[in-house]
Amino acid sequence: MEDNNRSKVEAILFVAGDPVGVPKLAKFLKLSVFDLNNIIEELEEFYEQQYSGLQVIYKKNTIQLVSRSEYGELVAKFLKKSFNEPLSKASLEVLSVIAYRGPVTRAQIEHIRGVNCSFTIRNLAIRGLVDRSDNSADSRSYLYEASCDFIKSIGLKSLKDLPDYDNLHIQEDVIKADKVEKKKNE
Amino acid sequence: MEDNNRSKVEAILFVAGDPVGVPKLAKFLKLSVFDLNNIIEELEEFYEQQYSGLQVIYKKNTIQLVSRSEYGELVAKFLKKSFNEPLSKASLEVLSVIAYRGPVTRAQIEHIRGVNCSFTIRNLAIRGLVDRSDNSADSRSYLYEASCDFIKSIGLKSLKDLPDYDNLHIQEDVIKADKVEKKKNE
Amino acid sequence: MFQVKTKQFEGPLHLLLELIENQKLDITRVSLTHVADDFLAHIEKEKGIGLGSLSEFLLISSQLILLKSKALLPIFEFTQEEEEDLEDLQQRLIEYQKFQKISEEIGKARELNKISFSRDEERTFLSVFIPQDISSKYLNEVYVNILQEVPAKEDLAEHVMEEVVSLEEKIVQLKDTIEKRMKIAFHETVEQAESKVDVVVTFLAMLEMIKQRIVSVQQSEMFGEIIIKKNTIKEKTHGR
Repeated sequence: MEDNNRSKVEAILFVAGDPVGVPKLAKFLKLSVFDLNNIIEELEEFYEQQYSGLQVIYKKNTIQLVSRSEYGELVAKFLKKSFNEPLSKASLEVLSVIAYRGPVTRAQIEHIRGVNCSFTIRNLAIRGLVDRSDNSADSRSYLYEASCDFIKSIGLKSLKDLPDYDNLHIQEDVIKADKVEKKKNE
Repeated sequence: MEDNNRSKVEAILFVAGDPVGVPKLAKFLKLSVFDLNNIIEELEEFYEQQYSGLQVIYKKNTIQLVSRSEYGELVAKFLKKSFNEPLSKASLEVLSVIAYRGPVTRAQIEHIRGVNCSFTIRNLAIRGLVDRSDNSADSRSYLYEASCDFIKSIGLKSLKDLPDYDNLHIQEDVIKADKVEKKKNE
Repeated sequence: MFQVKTKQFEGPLHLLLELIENQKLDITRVSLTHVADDFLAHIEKEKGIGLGSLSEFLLISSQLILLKSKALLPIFEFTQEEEEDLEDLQQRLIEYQKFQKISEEIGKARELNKISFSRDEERTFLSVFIPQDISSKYLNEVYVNILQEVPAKEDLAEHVMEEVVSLEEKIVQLKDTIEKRMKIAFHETVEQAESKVDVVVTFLAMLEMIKQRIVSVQQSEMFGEIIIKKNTIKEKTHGR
């Protein structure tokens, strides 16, 4: 029965193609989120043990079925898609701040780098490496976080697999940056 | 080594989506057709033994990865449910840009919104709200415009009946400093 | 003095960090004081500092000048706000250093091309999924809102370029004023200032003129008025 669920989940993720919300899928399959998470974990283990051509990636509350990252160059060649384009030093810095500290505002990013970043952020957003969302705390600014495409571009399972994530994720400076932002707006 | 080939084939069939010619794939993987056929057979057996959510189908000289046929109904139900959900804010924004500015390229839409829109555009196309056509000016990109079904669904005879259409449609270069007040800090 | 390369720095923190790292120092107040001169020298020489970030450079300069003042005048006490700002600067540098290092790793990870791909084939359905809640009026509102948020062709840099007077210009201006009046109070020189940055530029210009021994300054009490005097004979550069 559980095996059945594993393959049901696999079939749905396969057909959906895009990221699927875990709560939404749980509701659809009439399972608790807890049970569904166990099934997804089982699917992951299965892929790992069998050295499957597929893998699962997580972002927030969504999961997506993707091709195994080890075959990145092979698959890119088959699809005639380009490999990762090189990014400038500035872009990489902004991308890193967003990946580790996201969701962050532009002011928070600029507080760390000490320089205006609006164009770099816009470029990253247009390239699809960064997602933008409304900031419920301040309607005049946006929140930025790393996208699924970013996770896929370096073959991770989730942002939590970034090197030294737990350490760098902690946001000591956020309160200070908010202060700075307020000063600017005064 | 053979296992490796099995998962390579799986990864490629996964991303390809469409049926893939066996001779073409053999050539790409630098394998004989005979060997490739053995690998595909292995993949099929593997799916059967593991009761996978996926299966391989042959048609003439092509193979394709699809969801397990037992789950056909389940999967169709899931997709239908997903596409009947209300549009997200992002989708709505892209739809409005396409309605007013269409025919428009993806790059133009992204330039206006400042974020990557490929996922959103695809979603609108799948829902049948947006039509895609070849771009005679650039063979590598497509042009998007609102579909007839969508125009009818909002009670219009033609896009020209959209409020302030003439004004909003023409804007040669949308990025005109004088036309735009900056609302957000972006 | 550390010879500054003629490269473009991505903002003042980048320059500051590089100066500190070049001397293999940790990020402390002492090391910030240590590299302050190099930092200021770089700003004076470097005409290629992106004008867009000039104001950021100048604000950091003013903090470094503060640190130098403290080193020269031990009785000089920081206000609580200055104390917090300095603490903040140090914290930002530490953070920035971490992210510089990690961003190199991310860059290397990207070069490996270990890319996962999703299935994004185009699908078409026989039926159309029309959302219920859209009217043409609503569509119009959404589009007009988007247009308002499109960034103007500007760059902030262009505004800054118009507004900020360059250090050199300011020195010429200040020299002029002093020639005419021989003695001037600092606050008078900044009466026309339109922004904090302008004040900082004037202050930097004054420091530069002290160094070039064109002027000397006097301040009789802490936070008291700074009197700038034109030097008639060569004398010591620092005022008491």
